[in-house]
Amino acid sequence: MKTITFSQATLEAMQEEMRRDERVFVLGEDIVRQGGIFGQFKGLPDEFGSRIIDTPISETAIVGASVGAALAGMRPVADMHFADFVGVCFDEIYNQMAKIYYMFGGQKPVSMVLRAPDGLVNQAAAQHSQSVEAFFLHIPGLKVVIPSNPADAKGLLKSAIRDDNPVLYFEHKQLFPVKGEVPEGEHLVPIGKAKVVKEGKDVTLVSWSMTMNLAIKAAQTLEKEGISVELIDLRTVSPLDKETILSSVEKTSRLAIAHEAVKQGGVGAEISAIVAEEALDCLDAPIVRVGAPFTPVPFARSLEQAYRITPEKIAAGIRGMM
Amino acid sequence: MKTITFSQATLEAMQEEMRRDERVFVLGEDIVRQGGIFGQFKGLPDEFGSRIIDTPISETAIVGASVGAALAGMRPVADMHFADFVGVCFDEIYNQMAKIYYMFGGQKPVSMVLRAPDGLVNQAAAQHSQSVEAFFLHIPGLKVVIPSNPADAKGLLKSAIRDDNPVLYFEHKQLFPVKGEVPEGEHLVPIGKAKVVKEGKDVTLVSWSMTMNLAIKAAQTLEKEGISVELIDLRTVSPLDKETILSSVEKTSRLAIAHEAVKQGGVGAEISAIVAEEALDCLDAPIVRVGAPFTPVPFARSLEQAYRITPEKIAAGIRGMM
Amino acid sequence: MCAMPERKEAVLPLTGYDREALKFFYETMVKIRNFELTVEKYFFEGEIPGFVHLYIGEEAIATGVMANLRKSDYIQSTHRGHGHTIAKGADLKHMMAELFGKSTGCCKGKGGSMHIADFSVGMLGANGIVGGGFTMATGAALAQKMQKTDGVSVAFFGDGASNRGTFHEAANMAAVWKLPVIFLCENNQWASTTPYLTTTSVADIADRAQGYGMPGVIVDGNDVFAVYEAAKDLIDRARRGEGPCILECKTYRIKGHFVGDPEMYRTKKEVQQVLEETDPIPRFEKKVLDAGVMTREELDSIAARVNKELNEALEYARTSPEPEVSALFEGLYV
Amino acid sequence: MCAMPERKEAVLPLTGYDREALKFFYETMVKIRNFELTVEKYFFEGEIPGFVHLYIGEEAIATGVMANLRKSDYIQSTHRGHGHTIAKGADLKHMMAELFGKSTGCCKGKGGSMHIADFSVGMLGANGIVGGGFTMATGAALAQKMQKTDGVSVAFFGDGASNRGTFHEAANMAAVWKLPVIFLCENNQWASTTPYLTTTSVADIADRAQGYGMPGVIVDGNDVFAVYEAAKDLIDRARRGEGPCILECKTYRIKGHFVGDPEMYRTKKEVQQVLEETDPIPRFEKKVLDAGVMTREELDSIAARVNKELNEALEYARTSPEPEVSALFEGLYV
Ligand SMILES: Cc1ncc(C[n+]2csc(CCOP(=O)(O)OP(=O)(O)O)c2C)c(N)n1
Ligand SMILES: Cc1ncc(C[n+]2csc(CCOP(=O)(O)OP(=O)(O)O)c2C)c(N)n1
Ligand SMILES: [Mg+2]
Ligand SMILES: [Mg+2]
Repeated sequence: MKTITFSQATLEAMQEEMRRDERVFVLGEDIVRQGGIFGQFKGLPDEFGSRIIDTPISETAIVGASVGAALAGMRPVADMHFADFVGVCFDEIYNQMAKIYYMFGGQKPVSMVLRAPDGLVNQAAAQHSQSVEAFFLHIPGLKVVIPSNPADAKGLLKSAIRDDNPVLYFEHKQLFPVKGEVPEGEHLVPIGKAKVVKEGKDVTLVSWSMTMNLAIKAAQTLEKEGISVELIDLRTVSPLDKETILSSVEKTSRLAIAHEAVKQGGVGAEISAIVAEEALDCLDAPIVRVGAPFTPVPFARSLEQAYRITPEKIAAGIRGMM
Repeated sequence: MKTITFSQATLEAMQEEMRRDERVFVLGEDIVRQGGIFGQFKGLPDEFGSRIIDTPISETAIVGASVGAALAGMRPVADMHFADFVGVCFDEIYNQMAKIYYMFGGQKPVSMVLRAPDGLVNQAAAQHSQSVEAFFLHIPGLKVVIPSNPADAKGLLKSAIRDDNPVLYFEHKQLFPVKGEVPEGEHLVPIGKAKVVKEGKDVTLVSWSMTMNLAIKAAQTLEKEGISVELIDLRTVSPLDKETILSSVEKTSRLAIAHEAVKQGGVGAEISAIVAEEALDCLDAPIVRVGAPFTPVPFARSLEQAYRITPEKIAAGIRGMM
Repeated sequence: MCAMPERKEAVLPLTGYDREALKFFYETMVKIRNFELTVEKYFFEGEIPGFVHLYIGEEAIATGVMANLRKSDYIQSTHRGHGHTIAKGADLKHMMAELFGKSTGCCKGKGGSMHIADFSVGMLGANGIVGGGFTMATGAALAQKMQKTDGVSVAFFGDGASNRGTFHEAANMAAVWKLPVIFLCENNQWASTTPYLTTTSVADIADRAQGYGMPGVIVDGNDVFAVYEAAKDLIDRARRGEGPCILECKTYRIKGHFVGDPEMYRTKKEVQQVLEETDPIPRFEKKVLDAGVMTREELDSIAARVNKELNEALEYARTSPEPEVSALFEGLYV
Repeated sequence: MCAMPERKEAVLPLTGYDREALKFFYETMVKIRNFELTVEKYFFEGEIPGFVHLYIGEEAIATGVMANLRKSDYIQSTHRGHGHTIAKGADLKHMMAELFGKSTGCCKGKGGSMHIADFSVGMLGANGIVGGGFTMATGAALAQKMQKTDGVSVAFFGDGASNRGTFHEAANMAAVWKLPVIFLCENNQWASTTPYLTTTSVADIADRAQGYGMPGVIVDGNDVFAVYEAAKDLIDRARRGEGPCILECKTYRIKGHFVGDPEMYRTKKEVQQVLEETDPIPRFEKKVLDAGVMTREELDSIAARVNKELNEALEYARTSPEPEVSALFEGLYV
C-alpha cells in the first residue's frame, strides 16, 4: 500500500492502461499544457506524446469523435472538463454512444470512457457544481462508475478503460487532492459491484462519490449515539448492484441513501424504489433520502452551505428513522 | 362538450392563446408547409402569418433562441419534432432555460413552452420512440406536463403558454389521432395537480400520457376480477403532486405506477420513493413499477411488442400485489 | 489556407474509364433504384414498418463516391441510408431482412431502415439523428490517422443537416487535425417539407469550407462521372494526408421525404420535370451508349442480374423469422 | 450574398469625436480596469469566492461596442463578463456585491462572477457555458425584429467559443432571418491554456462570416476608436434591418485565464511585451493628449471620479449581508 491523492491514482491508472494497450488515447480541452483543468492528466504528454490530444471547445465533437474512433478500433478516454457540460453532448452520449451496440445488433461495441469531474467546489455556482449521474442511470447501454476514494479511483478507471462498453466515469472535484491508500501493483475494481465499507446492524446507508466520505463521518457520529450503521459505497451507478443493497437491508431493516445531487429524480429514488419493490417486508422504517434541495446550485457562501449535504444532515435523517 | 382529436385540441389551445396574447409565437421545423410533423400545427400559418416560423435543423438554436426571445419579452412555443432530440439541446434546457430565473436572482422568468412529441409509434425504433420525461424531473426550474387525453391536452397547453415559467409539454405521438370530449369555451387545466380519474379502494395506480389509457383498460379488467383500482393521472411530472398520491395511498394501501419509459431511473422511481419515505406505514404490499425494460427501443415487431407496456402487463403487476 | 479547387464537372472522356468502373456504376445505381422501389412497394403493402426514406434520384452520388473507397474505408450515413449501404457493398439479403425487421437482418432486426449498418463493409451506420454522423466520421478518421493507415472516412449529410452545430464542430476539428474525412453533402434541395434556401444562409454549402480553410467543391450530383472524378481527387488528397474537404453534390429528392409523405408542399409537375431532365440512370445509359463504351445488351444483362439478386433478397427477407422475444434482452452490453 | 466591408482600423480624426464620447471611452475603460484590479485583490484576500475571469487588457472592446448601444439594446456576455456589464451601464455597487456573494448583489448573491446579469440595462447574462450566448442573443434579436423596434443584440464570444456548434447554428439562423445581431468576437489569442490557432482552423474568425453570407470585419481590439467605428457601421446596418455580422476584435488576454491561474503555458515576458505595446488605456491617453482633444487634468479627474465610485461599491459590497438561508428556497418559480 502507498498513500497517494485521488488525482495521482487516476494518473497511475491512465499510465498503466496506456502502456498496456496502445489503442488507448486521451482527448479533451486543456490537457496538454495544463494536464487537465484539475491537473489530473499531468505528465501524460511527456510519456505518451501524440496520444494526448488537446481539442477545440467542442464537447459535441469530443464525444462524437470518441465514438467514431472507438468504432474504428481505438479506445478513447475523453475528458469533459466539468460534468456540467454533458448537456452539450447529451445526444452523442444518449442516442449514439449508448445505443450503437444494441441498435446495430451487436456489430461492434463503443469501447470508450468519458471522464467527467463533477460536484461542488469553491462556490463555482449553478453551471460548474452539478452532480449529474442520475441522468445516465436512465440510459440503457451505458455503464456509470463513481469512485469515492483514491483506491477505487484507480481500480475503477482501469476497469473502465478495459471494459468494452461505453463507461461514464464521474470524479468529484473535491476529491482530487484527497489522499488515501492504494494497493501496489495491478489493482482493478469490478464495475457493477457495490462495496460494504463497514458492517452494521441498525441501518443501511448507501452513498457514493464525495458524499460517501460525509456518510462515513455521519456513521461515526451515530455509532457514538448507539446506532450501528452498515455503510455501502455504490461505486457503480449503472448497472446498479441491487443484490448487495437488498441483502444489507434484509439484515438491518432500514435504508437511507445520501447523495450530493438534487434529491428529486436522483439515483436515491431508484435505490429506494428497488427496495420498496423487492424488500418492503424487511423494512422497519420509512426509506430516507438525503439529497440536495430542488434548486440550482447557488453562489453565495451562506446559500451554498445551506444547499450542500453534510454529515449532520445525513445523521439527522437517520436519527429520524430510529 | 365536443369531441375532437388530441391534435385538434392542441391546435385550439394554440389558436386561443395566440389570439389572446400577441407575444406568443411558434418556431420549429416543418411547421409552415406541413403544419408540424404530426399535423399538430395545421392551419396556424393562415391565421398567424409570420408568427409561425420554420427553423433550420438546429435544435440547439431553436431552444436557445426561444430562451433569448423570452428574455426579450416574447412568449415562444418551440416544437422539438421528436422528443428524442432533446439531447441535441439539452444544455440549453438544463443550464440556461431552467436556471436563468433563479441564478440571476429573479430578474426575469423564461416564459416559454417546449413541445415535444414522445413515445412509441409505428416501430420508429431506437431514436424516434423514446419517453424522456424523467430527465426533466431532476432539473429544478422546469415545469413538465404530459397530458393523456384531448381535454387535458388543451387545458395543459393553455396553462403552459400562460405560465411565466419554462414548461416542457410532452405529447404522445400515438395520442394525436385519439378523440375525446373537450369542454367548450375557456378550458384550463392547472399545472402541478394530478387528477383522480376513478376512485377505487384496493390499489392506487398512477400513470400518465399514453400509458394512462392502458392503465384504464387494466383497471377495467381488474375490476371484473374484484380488484378496485384508484386511477391517478399524473398530468404534471414536475412539480410533482405528491399530496394527491399520498392521500390515495393512505386510502388504498397499495401503489403501482405504470409508464412507457425505461423503468430504471424513471419517474416511477421518484413516486415510489416519495411514498416509501412519507407513507410507508400505509403500505400493505410492495410498490410495483411497470416500465420498459432496460434496453433501447428495438425495431422488429416482435421485439417492440415485447418491449412495450400493455394493459396485461399492468394488470399482471397489480395482481402480484394483492 | 489551402488552394480552393475549381468547381467540377466530369472531364475525363468516357473512353478513359475502365469497363469495371462503368459496370460498377450501372450495376450499383440500378441496384439502389430497384431496391428502393421494392422497399416502397412492400412498405405500402404493410410488410415493411417504421420510417423509411428512399434514395431514389440520388443514386449517382453514393455510386460515384463509393467507387473510390476500399472496404476498409469508413462511411457514416444518414436517415436516407440504403443507397450508401448498397454502394459500400453490403449484402442485399441482410439489408432487406433488416428493413423487414427480421432476425437475419444485418442488425438482427433491432435497427430498421433508420439504423441500418454493416460494419463488415465499413458502413458505420445510418442515423435517426440528422447531423449525428459528422463527428463520428471525424473520430473514425482520427483513428485512421493515428493507426497510420491511408484510410479515409466519408460523412454523408443533407442540405438540412448542414445547419446542425455538429457540422461546424466536426469540420473545425477535422481541419485543425488534418484528418482524412470527406464531408459529402447531398444537396437535394429539400429538408423534409422545407426548401433548403429558406433555412440555409448560403446557396452553396461548399462555400462554408472557407471558414475552415479546407477545399469546397461542387458537382452535378446526378452525373455519376462528375461525382466520381471530384470524389477521386478529394479522396486521394485525403489519403495523402492533406486533410478534409467538403464535396457538395447537387441533386433532387424525387420521392417524398419518407414513404407515405403526402407531399403537400410541392407539385407533382415540378418533380416530374426534374426527373425527366436529370434522372441519373437514363443519363448514364444515354452517355455510355452514345459514346459506344457499353451496349444495350450489357446494360440489360446487368439489370437482369441485379433483379435476380434483389428477388433472392426479398424472398430471404420475407421468409426469415422475426426475432425471438429473448433477443430483446440480449446484446445490451458486451 | 452581401458585399464584404473592408477590414477596419480607426479613420475618423480624433477631432471628429464629440467630447462625451471621449469621456465615455476613458471613464469606461478605467472603470473596468480598476474594477478588475480590485476584484483580483479581494479574490486573493479570500473575500471573493468562485471562479473569476478578468477582462484586463480587453477594455477597449466592451467600451467601443457599448458606446453604440442603447440601454434597450441587449447583450449576451461570456464567463469573462465584468467588462461588458460595466460598459453596458450596470451599477458597480450591485455588481461588486454580487461578486462578494451578498444579498444586495444584482443576482441576490445567487449568480456570482460567471453568472452576473443586469437586465435593467439590457445585460442578459454572463454564462458559465462557453458559447451558450450565441443562440440566446439570436433569439433576443428575433424578438426585437418581431417587436418592430430597431434594437440590436450583441453576442460576445471568445476565439475558443467560436468552435462551439452553437456559433454555427446561431449564425445561420440569424443570417437566414436577417436578424439584428452582432457576433462580437474577442480574439484574445488564448482559450484557457490553449493558443487559439492550435484548435481553430482559420486565422481570422471573421472569415467564417462568408459561410453565412454575412459581413465579417476585423479590427484592432485594443484601439477603442477602431472598435467604436467598426461597431458603429455594423450596428447601424443591423438597426436598418440589413442583418447580422461578425466583428472580430484582435486583442490579448493579459491576465491568467482565471484569477489564480499558474500560467505555466506562457512566459511572463511574452505578456509584459504585449502589455507595453498594446495596453488600450495608455494608447488612448497618448492619442488624445497628442491630438490635444483632452488634457491630463481631465483624464485624472475622470480617473479620480471612477475610483471614488469604485471605493463606494467596494464598501457597499463588503458591508452588505450574505443572503439569508431562506433565500435558497425562494425564486425557483415565478
Ligand atoms: C436532430 C434532428 N432533427 C430533426 C430531425 C427530423 N428530420 C429527419 S430528416 C429531416 C430532414 C433532413 O434534411 P436533409 O439533411 O437535407 O436530408 P434529406 O432528407 O434531404 O436527405 C428532418 C428535419 C431528425 N431526425 N434529427
Ligand atoms: C461548454 C464549455 N466548455 C468548456 C468550458 C471551460 N472553459 C471556460 S473558459 C474556456 C476558454 C474560453 O476561451 P475563449 O472563448 O477564447 O474566451 P476567453 O477565456 O479567452 O475570454 C474554457 C475552455 C466551459 N465553461 N464551457
Ligand atoms: Mg435535403
Ligand atoms: Mg480567448
